Amino acid sequence: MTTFTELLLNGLSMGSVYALIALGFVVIFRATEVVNFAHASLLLAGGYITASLQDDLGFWPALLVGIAGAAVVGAAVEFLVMRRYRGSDHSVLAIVTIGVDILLTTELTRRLGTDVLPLGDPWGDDVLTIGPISLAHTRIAAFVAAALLITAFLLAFRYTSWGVAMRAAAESPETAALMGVRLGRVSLGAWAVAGALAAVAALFLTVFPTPGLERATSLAALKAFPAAILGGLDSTTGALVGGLVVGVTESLATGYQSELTFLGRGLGDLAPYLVMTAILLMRPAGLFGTKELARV
Amino acid sequence: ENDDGDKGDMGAGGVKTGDGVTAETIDLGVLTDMTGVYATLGKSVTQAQQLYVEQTNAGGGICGRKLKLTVRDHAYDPQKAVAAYTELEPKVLGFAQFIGSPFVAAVEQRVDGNKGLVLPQAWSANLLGSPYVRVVGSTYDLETINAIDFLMKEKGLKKGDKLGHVYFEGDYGENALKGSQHMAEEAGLTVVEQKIKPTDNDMTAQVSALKKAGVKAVVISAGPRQAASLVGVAAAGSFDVPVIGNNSAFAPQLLATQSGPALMKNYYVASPTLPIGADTAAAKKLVADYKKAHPEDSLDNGVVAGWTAASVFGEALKKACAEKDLTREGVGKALLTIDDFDAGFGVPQDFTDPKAPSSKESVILQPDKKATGGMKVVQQPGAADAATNYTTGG
Amino acid sequence: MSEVTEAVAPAARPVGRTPPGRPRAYAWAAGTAGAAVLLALPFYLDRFWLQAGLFAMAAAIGAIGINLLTGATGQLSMGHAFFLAIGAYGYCVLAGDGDDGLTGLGLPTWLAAALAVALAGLAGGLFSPIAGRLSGAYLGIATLALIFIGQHVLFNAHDLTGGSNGRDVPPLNLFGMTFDESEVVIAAVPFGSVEKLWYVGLVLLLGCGLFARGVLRGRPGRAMNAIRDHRVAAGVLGVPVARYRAGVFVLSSMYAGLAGVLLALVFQRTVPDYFGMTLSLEYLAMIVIGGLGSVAGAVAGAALVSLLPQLLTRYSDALPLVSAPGTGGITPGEASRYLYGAAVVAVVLFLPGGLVRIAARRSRPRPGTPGEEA
Amino acid sequence: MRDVSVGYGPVRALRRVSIDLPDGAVVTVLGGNGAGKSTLLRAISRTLSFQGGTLTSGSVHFDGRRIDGLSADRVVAAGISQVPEGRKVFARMTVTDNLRAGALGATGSRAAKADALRRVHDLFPVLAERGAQRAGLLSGGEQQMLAVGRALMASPRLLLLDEPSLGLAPLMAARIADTIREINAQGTSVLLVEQNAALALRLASTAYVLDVGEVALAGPADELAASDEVRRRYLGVVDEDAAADATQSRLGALPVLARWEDTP
Amino acid sequence: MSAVPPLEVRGLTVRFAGLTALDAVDFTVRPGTVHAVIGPNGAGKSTCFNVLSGVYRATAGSVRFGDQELTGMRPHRIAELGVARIFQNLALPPRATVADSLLLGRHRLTRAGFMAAGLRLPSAAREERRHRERVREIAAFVGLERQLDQPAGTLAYGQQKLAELARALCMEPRLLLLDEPVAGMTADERRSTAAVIAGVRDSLGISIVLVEHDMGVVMRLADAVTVLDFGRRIADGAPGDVQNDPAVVRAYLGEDDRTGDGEGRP
Ligand SMILES: Nc1ncnc2c1ncn2[C@@H]1O[C@H](COP(=O)(O)OP(=O)(O)OP(=O)(O)O)[C@@H](O)[C@H]1O
Ligand SMILES: Nc1ncnc2c1ncn2[C@@H]1O[C@H](COP(=O)(O)OP(=O)(O)OP(=O)(O)O)[C@@H](O)[C@H]1O
Ligand SMILES: [Mg+2]
Ligand SMILES: [Mg+2]
Repeated sequence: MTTFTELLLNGLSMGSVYALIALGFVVIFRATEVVNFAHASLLLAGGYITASLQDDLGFWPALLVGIAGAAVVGAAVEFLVMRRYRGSDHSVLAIVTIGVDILLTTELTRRLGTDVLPLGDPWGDDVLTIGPISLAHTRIAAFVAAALLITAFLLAFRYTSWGVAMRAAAESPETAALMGVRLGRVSLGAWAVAGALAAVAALFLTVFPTPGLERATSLAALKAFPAAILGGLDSTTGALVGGLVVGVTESLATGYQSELTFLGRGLGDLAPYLVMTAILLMRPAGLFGTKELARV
Repeated sequence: ENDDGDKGDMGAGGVKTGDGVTAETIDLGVLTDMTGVYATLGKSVTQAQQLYVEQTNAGGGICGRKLKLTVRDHAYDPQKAVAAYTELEPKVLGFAQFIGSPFVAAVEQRVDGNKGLVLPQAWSANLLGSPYVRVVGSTYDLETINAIDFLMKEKGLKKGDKLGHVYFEGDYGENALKGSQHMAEEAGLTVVEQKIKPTDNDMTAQVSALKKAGVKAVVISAGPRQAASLVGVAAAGSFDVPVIGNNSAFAPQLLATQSGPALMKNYYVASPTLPIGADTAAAKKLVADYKKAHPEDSLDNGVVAGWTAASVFGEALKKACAEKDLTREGVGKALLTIDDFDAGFGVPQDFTDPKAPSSKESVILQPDKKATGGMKVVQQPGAADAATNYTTGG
Repeated sequence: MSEVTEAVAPAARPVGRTPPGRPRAYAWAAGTAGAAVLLALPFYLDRFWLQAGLFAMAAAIGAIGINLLTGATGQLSMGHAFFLAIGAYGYCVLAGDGDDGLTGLGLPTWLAAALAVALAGLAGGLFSPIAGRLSGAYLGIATLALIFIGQHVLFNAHDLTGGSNGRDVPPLNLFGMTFDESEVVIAAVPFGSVEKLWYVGLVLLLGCGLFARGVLRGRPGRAMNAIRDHRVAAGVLGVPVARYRAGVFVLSSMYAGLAGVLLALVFQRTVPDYFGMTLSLEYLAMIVIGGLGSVAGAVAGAALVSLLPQLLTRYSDALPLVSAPGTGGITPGEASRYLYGAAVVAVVLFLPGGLVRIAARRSRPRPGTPGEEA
Repeated sequence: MRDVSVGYGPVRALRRVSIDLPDGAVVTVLGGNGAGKSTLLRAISRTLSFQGGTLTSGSVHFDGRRIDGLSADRVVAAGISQVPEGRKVFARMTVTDNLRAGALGATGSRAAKADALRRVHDLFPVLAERGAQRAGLLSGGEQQMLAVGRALMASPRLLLLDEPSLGLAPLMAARIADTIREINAQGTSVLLVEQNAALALRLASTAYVLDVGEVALAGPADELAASDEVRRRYLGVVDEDAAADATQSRLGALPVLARWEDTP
Repeated sequence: MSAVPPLEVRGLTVRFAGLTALDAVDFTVRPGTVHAVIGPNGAGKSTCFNVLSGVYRATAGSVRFGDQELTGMRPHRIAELGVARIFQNLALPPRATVADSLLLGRHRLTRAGFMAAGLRLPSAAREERRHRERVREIAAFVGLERQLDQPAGTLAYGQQKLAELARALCMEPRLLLLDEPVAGMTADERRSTAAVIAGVRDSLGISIVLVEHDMGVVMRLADAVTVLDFGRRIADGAPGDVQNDPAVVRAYLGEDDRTGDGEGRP
C-alpha cells in the first residue's frame, strides 16, 4: 500500500513536469496548429543556459535568465524559420520543426559535450518523509510550479483576448488578420512562451533524483506527446490532466513491472501510449480537445 | 573485393601485405559514435586510440609503416554504421574500434568473409565466437558475476538474500542479467529484475519497487545517470544497500553533481581493467599524455578501453610483422598467438580462444573525488570461482 | 557533391513526372537515358554506392506508400517504421531455417517476401479501425504508439526477433540465383549481393511507382483526395469513406512491408534500433521534402533524405570548418548533422510543395499545394 | 482608391480601377461573377496576399493616409473592417468567442465593446441565445449574421461588406439593410458589394459597376438603377423572360442534357 | 436508369443538444417535380437535407425513397440510390481542377478499384475515357467547359456554385437536393441557373428538392412548396397559395414582399 502511495505521489509529481512540457506543445498548437518536434531542443536550451550560468549568477538569477533565454530561442525559431514558410499545410511545418530540432540539438549537445551539469538548485536531495513514504523536495516544487503556471494560463486564456486571438489565427490566418489579429506577434508569443515553459520543465527534469543536465535530458520531451494528445492538443486543462495521467501510468507500470512480467518487462514508457490509444478510441479528440465538426 | 591474403603482394622488407596495408602505411578503421547515445564512450575511446597511433608513429610506426586511423561517426544509426563499414572495409586492414554491438552483429557474416579484424567496444558475450571479432576484456556476464561475488565476500550479501538488478533493455543489460542469474543459482540468491530504457533518467519508481521487494543489494547495468539517480534516491530514501555497477555505469563527471556524495558512500563499479588512475607506469604516462592532448576532456575508463584495444591491435600487428605476414589473415593468426598481454592496466589478456573473452577478471572500484579519473581500487584484479568455471553462453 | 545528383536524379527518373511544358519526346529520351544509366551502374560503382542506392530505393518504396496515406488521403502517420519492421522481420521469420535457434518456417524466400508484405498489409488492416476514427495530429501521435509497441516487441519477443541484436536475414533466392556474397563474375565485374539486389530493387521500385501513380491518377486517387479535402462531402458523393481509409492504410502498410523486406536483404541483418521513431519521422520528411501526394516527390525526397546522411558521413572529413575530433571544434559527425538539419529546413522553406515543384513551378504558381497527383 | 490593378499570378483580376468613397457615404459595387468585387475589397483590407494575389499598381488612401503598404492588422487599426465573402466564421470557436475575435482589432474601451456587443445581440437575437454553440454548427444564415455582427464589433469607421445578404431570408436581408442605414447614420462609411442589386441600390448614394476587372459604369445610385443595362443584368427585372427561359427549355432552346445510358 | 420513385418524409424529427432543429416534418416529393423547401434562417432546411443525404441521423421519423428507407443509411449508400446534393457552404476542394471534382461525382457510376487503377487495366482506361466524355457534356450544359482545367479555388463564388451543381449532375441522380443554388449570383446568372435547373428537370425528368431564399427563383421553378419555421412545417402546397399564406408572410417574407420577388423593386 505504502509502495502504491509512494508510486502514485511520485507519478503525480513527475506528471506535473510532463504537464509543463505538454503545455508547451499545446500553446504552439493552439496558435499555429503545428505539432512542434523542436520542443525537445528548446528544453535542452533552457536547461543549458540555466546550468551554465548558475555558477556565476547563483541559482535563481540563472533560472530567470535561462527562462528568458529559452523564450528568445523559441521566438528566434519562429521569426527566422516558421514565419518564412509561405504554404498553408501544417504537417509540412511539423517537418520543418524536425529540421530545427536537429540543428538546435546538435549545437547544444556539442556545447554540452560529455558533461553532466548540476543545476545548483536549493532543494538538493532533501526528501520529505511522512511515515514510510518519502518524496523529494524537488518533486514538491515541481508540482507547485506546474500547478501555478497552468492555472495562470487557464486564467490568461479565459480572461484575456490572447487565447481568442491565438485560436482565430490558428483556424484561419486570413480571417484573423481581418479581425486585426497581428499574426506574427501571436505565433511569436506562442513560441516564446513554449520556450519559457520548456526551460522550467528542464529544471525539474535535471534536478534530484536525476544527476544533472546532459545530452539525453531532452528525450523526456517524447513522454509529453501522449500527455498532450490524450488531454486534447488544444486544451490547457488537457495538458495538465494528460501529464498527470502519463506520469502516474509510467510510475505504476514501472513499480509493478515484476507483477506485469507477462507483458514483458520495461513497460515504463510503453504504458502511457497504450493508455493514450485507449482514450483516443473513446474520445478521438482527447479528453478535453475540441471535437471535429460534421456540418455541411 | 573479397581478399584472402594469399593474393597479397610482397611489400617492404619482404612482408606479405593485403588490403589496407601499403609500403608506408597501415590503415585502420574506427566506427564510433561521437554524436549519438554513446557519445561519451566514443569520444574517449577514439581520442585514446588516436593518441596511441600518434605515439606509435612517433616511435617509428610498426613494421616500418605508419599507422593511420580513418574515423567514421555513425551516431548510433544502423544505416550509417553499415554504410560506413561498407565504405571503409575495402580500404582498411581492420577496425580498432566498432561501437554498437547490434551493428557489429549486423556485419559479422561479412567480417568472417573478408577476415578484417574487428575489436568492438562492447563487452557482450553474444559477440564471441568469430576469430575476427574479438572482445577485449571480460564480458558483462562475467563482470556481473565478479561484482556479485564481491558483494557476497565484502558487503554481507548472503545465501537466500534477494538481489536487485536494474538493467538496460538490450544487449548490455541482458548479457549482464545472464551473469546475475547464473550467480543466483550458484549462490542461492533470488534476483529481482527491473528492466529500464536509456530514456529513463529517474529511478524513484525502481527504488520503491526494490525496497518493496526487500532486496539486500543492487546491481545496475545501465548508464551513469541511471546509476547516479538510483544511488541518490536510495540514499535519500534511507534505503542504504550497497549498489554495484558494470564498467559503463559510471562517469567521473557525476562526482561534481549533487549525487556525488551518495556515490562515494556506497556505490561500486566492476571494471575489466584497472582504472585510468591506477599507479602503474603505463597508466601514469597515459594520463599525462592524454591530459596534454585533451586538457578539457575528462579521464574515464573509456580512455583505458580505447588505449587497451589499440595496443592489442598494435601488438597483433607487431607479431604479424615478425611472421612477415601483414595480411588480414596474418594479423588474425598473430592475434591468436597472444596469450598474456597487458596494456599496462593490470589485467593480462589472452586471445588464444575465439569463443572466450580475452579475460575473466574484473577489478572492483569505488568512486573517489580525489583519485584521477574519479575511481580508486578497492579490490585488485581477479576472477571469482563462479566466473572461472562459467562458460559464456555466446 | 556531384555524386548526390548522379545518384538522385536517375533514381528519381523512371517514375518521375515529365515536367509540364517540356516536349514529350525529350522527356522520353531523358527517361530511357536514365534507365540505361541505372542498369549500367553496378558495372561501375563500388559496393558503397550500390548499397547507398539500394537504401534509397527501399526508402523510395516506403515513401511512396506513406505518401498515398499522408499525402493523398491526408492521414498523418508516424507509425510507418512499424510496418517496415513487420516486413523485415516477417520475411526473416517466414524464410528463416530455424538453425540459429530462432523461429523460422523455412519457406521459399520469394514466397516469404510476398507473405511478409501481405502480413504488413494485414497489420495495417488491424490498425485501420483506430485510423478510421482519428485524424490530423491525433492520428499522427496515436500511430506513434505503434512504434513503441513495435520496439517493445522487437526487444522482447526473442524467439521471433532475436532481441536487441536482431537476426540474420536469409538471402533471397530467385530463379535458382542466390542474392548473397557468393560471386558470379559478369563482364569481368564480380557480382556480390548488392550488385544482384540492385536490379531487384530497380524492378520493385519501378513497379511500385507505376502502380501508385495509376492509383493516384485514377478513380481511387480522386476518392482519396476527396476524403482529405472534405470528408463529409466525399461520403455524400458516394465514396465509402471508412472503407477507403482502411484500404489506403493497408496499401501503404504493404508498401512499407516491401520496403522492409528490401532493406532487410540489403542489411543482411535486422536490428530493432533501426525501426524507431526517427525512421518514421524521416519518412514524413521524405514526402514533405519531395512533395506531398506525388510519386515523383516521394522518390526524390527518399533519395535525398536517405542518401544525404550517408554521403555527409562519408565525406565528413572534407566538410567545411570541421576539425579533428577532440580539438574542441566541430567534429565531422556534428558538421554532417548541421548540414542535414539545414537541408531539411531549407528545402521545405524555399521549395514549398517539395522538390517536384521545381519543375512544376514555372507552369502553375500555387505554392505549398499538397496532394496533386504525380 | 486610384488606378488599382491586381493580379493573382497570371490572372489579372483588376485593371486600373479607381473608386471614391466620400466620408460617411454608402457606396455599392455591382458586377457579375468574377468581375473582381471581392478582389477590390481584398485590395483595401490588404488580404490579397493570402490568396496569392498582389497589388501590381495603384494606390489606396484612407482619409488622407496611404494604406496600401500597411499590414492587414494595421488597416483594421486604422478603422476599416470587412465582412469577408462566404462568411468565414471561426467554425471551431463558440459564437461568443467569434464576437470577441471581432473586437480584437478595436481600439475602443471595454465599455464601448460592451455596447457593440449589446447592439449586435439585439440586432441578431439568435447570436445571443446560441452564444455557447460552436459557430461551425450554425445554419448558413446564422453564420452570415455572425459574420456581419463580428465586423460590427470593431465599431469601424469604414465597413467593407462582401455580399452581406448572402443566404439570408428576405426578412433578414431587410433587417441587414436597416442596420446598414443605421450604422451609416452613426457616421460609418460603407462600401457594399452585393448581388442583391435592388437592395444595394436602395441603400447606396453612389454605385460602381465592375465588369471583368474594369469599371464599366459609375454614378449616383438612382441614375444607375434607372439605366436599362443595370435593370436587366443586375435587377433582373424582366422576370418574364426568365419564366420564358424556363418554359422554352421544354422546347429545347436551352442546352439540353441527354440522359446517360450506362452501356459500356 | 430506373424510373424515379417518390420521396416521402414522415414525422421527421432532429434534435441537437438542447434544440429541436426539425420537429415532426412531413412532405412528399412527387416524381419529376421541383419541390421547394423554404423558411427563415435556422428553420431546419439544411438539416433536413443532411438527414436525406445521411450526414445526420434522424431522432425520429422516416424518409422513404421509393421502397428504400433512407434514415440510418450511410451517406455513400444513399448516394448509390442516386441521391445527389449541392452544399450550402461550398464543398469543392480548392486545389483540385474542376474536371477532377466532376469526375469525383462519377464515383458511384465507375468501378475501377486500387488493383484496376494501379495495374492500369484496359477496362479502367476505357471507363475513364467514357466518363471524361460525359463530364465534358455536363460541364458544357452548365456552361463551365472553359474552366474545366482550372483549380476550383480560383473560380469566382458564383462559378463555384455552378461547379457544385455540375458535380451533383455528374452523379446522374434520380433525386437532386439543391441547397441555395443561386446564392451569390447576379440576376441574370440566377436566371440562367434557374433555366439550367428547369432544363435538368425536363430533360432528365428527375425529382428536385430546392432550398432557396430567392423567392423569384422559387416561384419560377417550384411545383410545390413546403415552408418550415423553427423546425415545424407551417405551410405546404402550391407556390401561389403558400406565398399568400399569412403565417408564411409573417415568419418569412415580410410585409413588403408580397410581390414574390425576393429582390423587391427599386
Ligand atoms: N485566389 C485566386 N487565384 C487566382 N485567381 C483568382 C483568385 N481569386 C479570384 N481569382 C480570379 O479573379 C477574378 C475576380 O475574382 P473575385 O472573387 O474578385 O470576383 P467577384 O466579383 O467577387 O465574383 P463573385 O461575385 O462571384 O464573388 C475572377 O476571375 C477569379 O477567377
Ligand atoms: N450539428 C449541429 N449541432 C447543433 N445545432 C445544429 C447543428 N446543425 C444545425 N444546427 C442548428 O439547427 C438549426 C437549423 O439549422 P439549418 O442549417 O437546418 O437551418 P437552415 O434552415 O438551413 O437555415 P439557413 O437558411 O440559414 O441555411 C439551426 O439553428 C442550427 O444552429
Ligand atoms: Mg466575391
Ligand atoms: Mg441552410
